[in-house]
Amino acid sequence: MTTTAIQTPPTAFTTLALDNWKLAIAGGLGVSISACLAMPATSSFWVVAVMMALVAVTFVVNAFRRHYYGGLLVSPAIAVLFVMNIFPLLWSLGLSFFSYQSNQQAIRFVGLANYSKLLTDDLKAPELWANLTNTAMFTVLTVSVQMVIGFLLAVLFAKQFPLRRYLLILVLTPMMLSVVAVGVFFSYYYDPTFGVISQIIKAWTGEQFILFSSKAGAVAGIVFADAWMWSPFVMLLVLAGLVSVPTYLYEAAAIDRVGSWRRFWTITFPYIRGLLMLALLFRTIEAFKMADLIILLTKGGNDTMTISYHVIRIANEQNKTSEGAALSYLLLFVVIVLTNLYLYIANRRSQGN
Amino acid sequence: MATSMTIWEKLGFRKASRVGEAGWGHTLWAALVSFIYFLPVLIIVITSFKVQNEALSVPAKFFPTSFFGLIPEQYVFTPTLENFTSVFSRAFTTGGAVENTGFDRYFFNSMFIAGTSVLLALVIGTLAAYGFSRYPLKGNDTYLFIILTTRMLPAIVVIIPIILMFRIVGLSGSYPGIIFLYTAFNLPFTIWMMKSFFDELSLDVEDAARIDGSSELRVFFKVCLPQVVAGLAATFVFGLILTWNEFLFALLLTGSDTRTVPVAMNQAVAGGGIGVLWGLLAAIETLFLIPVFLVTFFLQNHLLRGVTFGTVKR
Amino acid sequence: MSTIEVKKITKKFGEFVAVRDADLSVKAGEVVCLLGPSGCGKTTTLRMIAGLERASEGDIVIAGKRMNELPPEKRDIAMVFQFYALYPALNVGENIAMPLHFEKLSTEERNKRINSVAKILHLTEVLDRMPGQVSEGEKQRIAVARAIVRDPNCFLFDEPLSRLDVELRHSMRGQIKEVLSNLSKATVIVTHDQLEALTMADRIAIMKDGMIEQVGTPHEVFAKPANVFVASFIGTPQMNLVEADLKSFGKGVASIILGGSAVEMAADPAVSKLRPSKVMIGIRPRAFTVQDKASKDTIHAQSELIEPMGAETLVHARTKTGADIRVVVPREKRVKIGEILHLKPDAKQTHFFGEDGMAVRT
Amino acid sequence: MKYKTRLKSFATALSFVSLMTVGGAIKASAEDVVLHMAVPDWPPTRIMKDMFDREYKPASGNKVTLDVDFIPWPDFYTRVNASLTSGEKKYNMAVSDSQWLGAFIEGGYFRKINDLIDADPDLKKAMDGMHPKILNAYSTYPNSTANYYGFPQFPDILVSYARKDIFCNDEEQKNFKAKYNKKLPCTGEEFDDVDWELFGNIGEFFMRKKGDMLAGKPADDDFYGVGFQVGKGYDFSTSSVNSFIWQAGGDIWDETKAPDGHAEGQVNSDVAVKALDHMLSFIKYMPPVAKTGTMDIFKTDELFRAGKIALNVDWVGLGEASLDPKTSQVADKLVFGMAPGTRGADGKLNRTSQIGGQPFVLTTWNTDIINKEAVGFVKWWLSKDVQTEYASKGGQSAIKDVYSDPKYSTYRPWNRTWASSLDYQKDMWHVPQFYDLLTQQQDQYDLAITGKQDAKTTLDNVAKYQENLLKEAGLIK
Repeated sequence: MTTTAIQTPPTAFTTLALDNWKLAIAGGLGVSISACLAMPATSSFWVVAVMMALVAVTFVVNAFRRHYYGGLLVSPAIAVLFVMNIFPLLWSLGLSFFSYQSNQQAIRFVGLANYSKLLTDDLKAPELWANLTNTAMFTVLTVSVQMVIGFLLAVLFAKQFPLRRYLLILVLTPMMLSVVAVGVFFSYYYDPTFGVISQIIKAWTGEQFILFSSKAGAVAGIVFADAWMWSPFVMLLVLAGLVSVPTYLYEAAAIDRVGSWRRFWTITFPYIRGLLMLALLFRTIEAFKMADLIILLTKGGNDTMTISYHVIRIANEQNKTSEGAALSYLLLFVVIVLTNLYLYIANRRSQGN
Repeated sequence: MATSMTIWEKLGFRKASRVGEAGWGHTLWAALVSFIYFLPVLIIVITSFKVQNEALSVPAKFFPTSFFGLIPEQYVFTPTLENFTSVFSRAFTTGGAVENTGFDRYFFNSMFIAGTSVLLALVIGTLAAYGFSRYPLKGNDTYLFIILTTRMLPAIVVIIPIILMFRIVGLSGSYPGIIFLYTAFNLPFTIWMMKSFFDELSLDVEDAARIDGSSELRVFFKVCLPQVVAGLAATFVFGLILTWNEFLFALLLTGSDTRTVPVAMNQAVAGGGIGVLWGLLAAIETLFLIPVFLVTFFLQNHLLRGVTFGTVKR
Repeated sequence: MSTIEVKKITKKFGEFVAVRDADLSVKAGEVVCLLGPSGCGKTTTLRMIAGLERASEGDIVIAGKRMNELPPEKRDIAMVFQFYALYPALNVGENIAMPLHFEKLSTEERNKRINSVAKILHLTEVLDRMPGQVSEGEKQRIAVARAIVRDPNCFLFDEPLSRLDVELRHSMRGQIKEVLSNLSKATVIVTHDQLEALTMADRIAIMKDGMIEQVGTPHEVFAKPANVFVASFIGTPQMNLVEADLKSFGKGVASIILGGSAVEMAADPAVSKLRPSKVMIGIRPRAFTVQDKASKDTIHAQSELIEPMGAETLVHARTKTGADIRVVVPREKRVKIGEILHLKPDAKQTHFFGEDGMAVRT
Repeated sequence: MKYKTRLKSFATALSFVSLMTVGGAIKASAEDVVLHMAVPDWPPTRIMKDMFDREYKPASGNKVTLDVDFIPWPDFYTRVNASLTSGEKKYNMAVSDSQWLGAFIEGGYFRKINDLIDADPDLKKAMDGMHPKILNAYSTYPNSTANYYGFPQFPDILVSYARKDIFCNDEEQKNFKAKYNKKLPCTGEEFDDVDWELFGNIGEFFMRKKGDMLAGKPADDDFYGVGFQVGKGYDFSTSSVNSFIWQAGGDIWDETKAPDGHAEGQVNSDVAVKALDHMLSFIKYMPPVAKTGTMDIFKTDELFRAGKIALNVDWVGLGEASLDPKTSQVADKLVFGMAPGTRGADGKLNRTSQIGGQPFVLTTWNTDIINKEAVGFVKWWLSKDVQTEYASKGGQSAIKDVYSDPKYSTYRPWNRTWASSLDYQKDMWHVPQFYDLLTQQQDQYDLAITGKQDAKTTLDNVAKYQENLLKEAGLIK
């Protein structure tokens, strides 16, 4: 694919032209900084916004004049993402270097103190590590359960059979539910007195069954609910892989009398490997953020506190905005490292084959 | 000589007629598994027809009728539609007047906000994905990775800056605000998904169209887009499912007029001086499930094809 | 003993009948081609023999055993698929090895078998490559290698050469025939290419609309087509099939009116049963001799189009009634457009078909 | 040319900005005043809104509308907190849990109302007519000083909910007497006199398995003796633990003694440890969900309404549902008493108890006209007639004139206990760090309640954390 860029001579830095983005950046930056220093926050915000708009306009005009279609196509998305995601992210990154509580007016620059406190404070660091361990445990458990259940469901639905369409939508339903409803109703299913599960077990064994009386039980309950909700997502991806395997390969395998185990590894698996990895990536990212189900089911009781719930507590309930921001960036760092590791492994694997 | 068919085979309980195809026997298995998997949802739906007192009965009541005495009385409840009418209008205090609960509005809000933002993300994201796929920038992968990264942070981190920003711009509690936010929320997934679809398309067709004198716009709309319809549908469904139930942003950034159902749903979790209003909560969830359920059902074929197309052949 | 017997099998897909009452038997060491236009049910028949489809009615007997209900795994057959169906994640050697795992051979034994077929099919060089990295012809040979690496009850080929170019196809035809002749197994080859069928098969079964129209040796189906369809399907250029009025028949000679010309020609005594009636006369384009002047056994036609075919020339001529007749004449014979031709058909290569389309022959 | 284009775009952007600013600055006209109020969505606020719409006639002659944002309880704090701290300035009034006062006053969001009270004799009279314990808990910051901030919206106390049909059963009465040599309470007055010892006896006595005889009939399901809040969420277990500690003579960290009062030594004193142990000893008589740390005020209420508990201690604010046969299976079998207390050497009961309910406050960004109308609304709200009507519809009042009227106790069965209970109400901290203190304490109590940690360790951990935190905040020297 070649870009049909038209060779227009670059605009000189000092020219006042609508496509001179370099000047726009320089000017915009200068104006913004002076505005931030001189004006109150509400007004300077607008000045910064106008300057950013100006820079965006020069970029677009520049791209348009020189036929950089790529830039033109990507720019709306970048703009939306920048305003709604990246800008707030940078804002909270900035906040993480200050001592700031959102319910107090005082703000003070403290550098890396928030980070070092989180990592070394003898009250906070152990809590952080405990929460990280729990998060890792939940992530590993729920993602592997989701992969297994999602995979098995996909295998069940990979064949063509009567009523498949109608049964498949039943299995897809859980991920369409609201987390609130799922959390509340699962707490009902797990309830030792009213809950269906406890009632059945009690009728069976005669023993009172209290799922959330131990950490193992609480973790199992949370993982079960989460995996129940999101296995259909994995299933959908795996199923897509399974149905993409050409039928003739299975036919050839049948003719060649290939055993089912070998058939899976040599024919089916290569087709779903990419999708499994994709499902793994998406679900791991989501599992790392798991908080709402835990809030609804155990409130972090029985040592089920996760890092994400911890952030919510700090940043939202306790209004320690800076500390929350610092913690989130530590979390983001972990996730990015894991993701890169994942991408590295995935790439190496695909190159290996 | 005709092969003799057993009565079972005639009923459809036969062996697969070809490899990869299964008969009613398999359906039976799948039905069993699907039923078990669907059971928690089914209980929610059943609960939506129960009055508060029966919702938590021990033993649990599962059946709306006794099926002519087949089911013991203790497992049978008296179905009522009261919860469904209560979703839209009910008395908030004992003996108080029946008032509109605003849920008609909340349902509209949910559909409007989710629908608009997913479509918007689809438009912007598809353009961007096409750009990333056809006119790779310097450091393309880095951009894509940064875009993905925006989905990794807990939402709570960006919420305070966003609230501040919305306050200054005056978007707080308005439709455009939450719609733009959801658009941004859906963009990373949309871009990643759509890019992989565009990557799959054969460039020959596009080049042929260019040689025939089609403009870049025409190539995009007439050649590329029709080939990724399944992908658009799949992305739409995924985006819709994720946006439909979003809670935190909706809680903090919608006003009383723009509130969505997931937020308003908590009315039934601890409302009216009572804990969970089981029947009401179930009724809200049941009603709330219907639109996204139908959309998914009707786009189901696209969903599978879309996902396959976009990601497998890579 | 390697034989295949197909007894009155029928395949229905819902209301649609893909194969109807097909009968076929293949002896050990015999190669039978299922030939027919696309959609005629030949592949379905083959898949039923393989067990990939279940026959709706009828029996399939392989190696003397009725196998209707058995899945492909239990039938012990080898098959070469139209698109080769090579396992994309395995290299060539592993692909060829796949059928051997069932036999639980030792590694050396397995390698020995693979190497020997690889040698036969000239694949030794590419054993370590992935299927995506080999040529189309090699893919085809790999598919064949995978089939012959074991010792099955029978061989099934589904359009084995359809994806190859003309030259490769020609050389592969020979190779496959040679390989098959050494194996002495019952073999069924599905093809839509009559040349392939004529060269490779011991017998040919010609199918149309789910029915087997004729089974016979290549010579039989060419020289004695059972009906109008077989007659028109086999042979290039296509046989001329012209409607005619049978006036009378006596002493082995039929008088007919063909394309406006009254013609008398020797005919099979069975023709006597027909008269007088409308008949279809089938004459191969090469069975004409061009006479200088009209006589009672020539057809009057005017040449319209001339296609040189190298050694011969194909002439399209039109009779008085407008029927198109293809005539192949030697290269030396110069024919001009618009020239009136007096065509004398060779009675031995002239076929009479009744109104039901069946050949009239004793 | 290009310069002009650029100028033009700049001007367009500027005009857009000014347009937005003007749009945001449109104010309510003098005649039309809208009071924006954030409230939790439940009957006490719904009744208030309903009464306002039907009855309120502003003395000023302005047209006053009360725009109430009913926010579901589970998200109420999150929503209000986000709105206030982001500077959204959306609400003119807000219902606030009493313990939030400090956090939002220090943040500069809640308005001090001393000037308004001083300027308005009617308002002053209304404030003076309030029960001092309520006023202290709902309005003062720093606690117990003469700095006022809030007005009661719905004051709430703990009462005992009991099953008359079971307690008054002759068989059960006889058996209980035989076992403990005590009278099993049956009437409301008898329940008023229940101390924790008797409470424990009741708990033990009414633990029944499915099929055991209960009040002359075989129980259709397992049945449990007692219930009160011991959940991990929000302030549930803290509310219970606080009452036990206070009644035992101990105390939580006392903000009124800052900066000299310490957490170490106070929070984990032997008295406090014993009090916590005492509370924990009742868990075995509760439904099994108590052992999971999720038995909050709603769960114990739900279990009681489903007829699984003999005696439950819960907020008055949740009472309506248990009286309504639609939501309660025990609606016609109820008797209410004061929450249990600890019997002192003199035989009298110490009932010091965690106060519930919420005040509402004014915000700092209100204009004068808004403030004026808000005060008008408050005066109307705190007037005797309105409070009486409110109480008759299921609300509660902290105004002496209202609750001392003999008719008051006829409005709801638990109102009989109201006036005498008010004297014992006490509140937890109001300091800005309350949420920090609370979450850590709830975590620790949860460990004790679910049996993973003993009382001593629990309170030691709490004390250490609080000492550290409060020192950092400068509240402890």
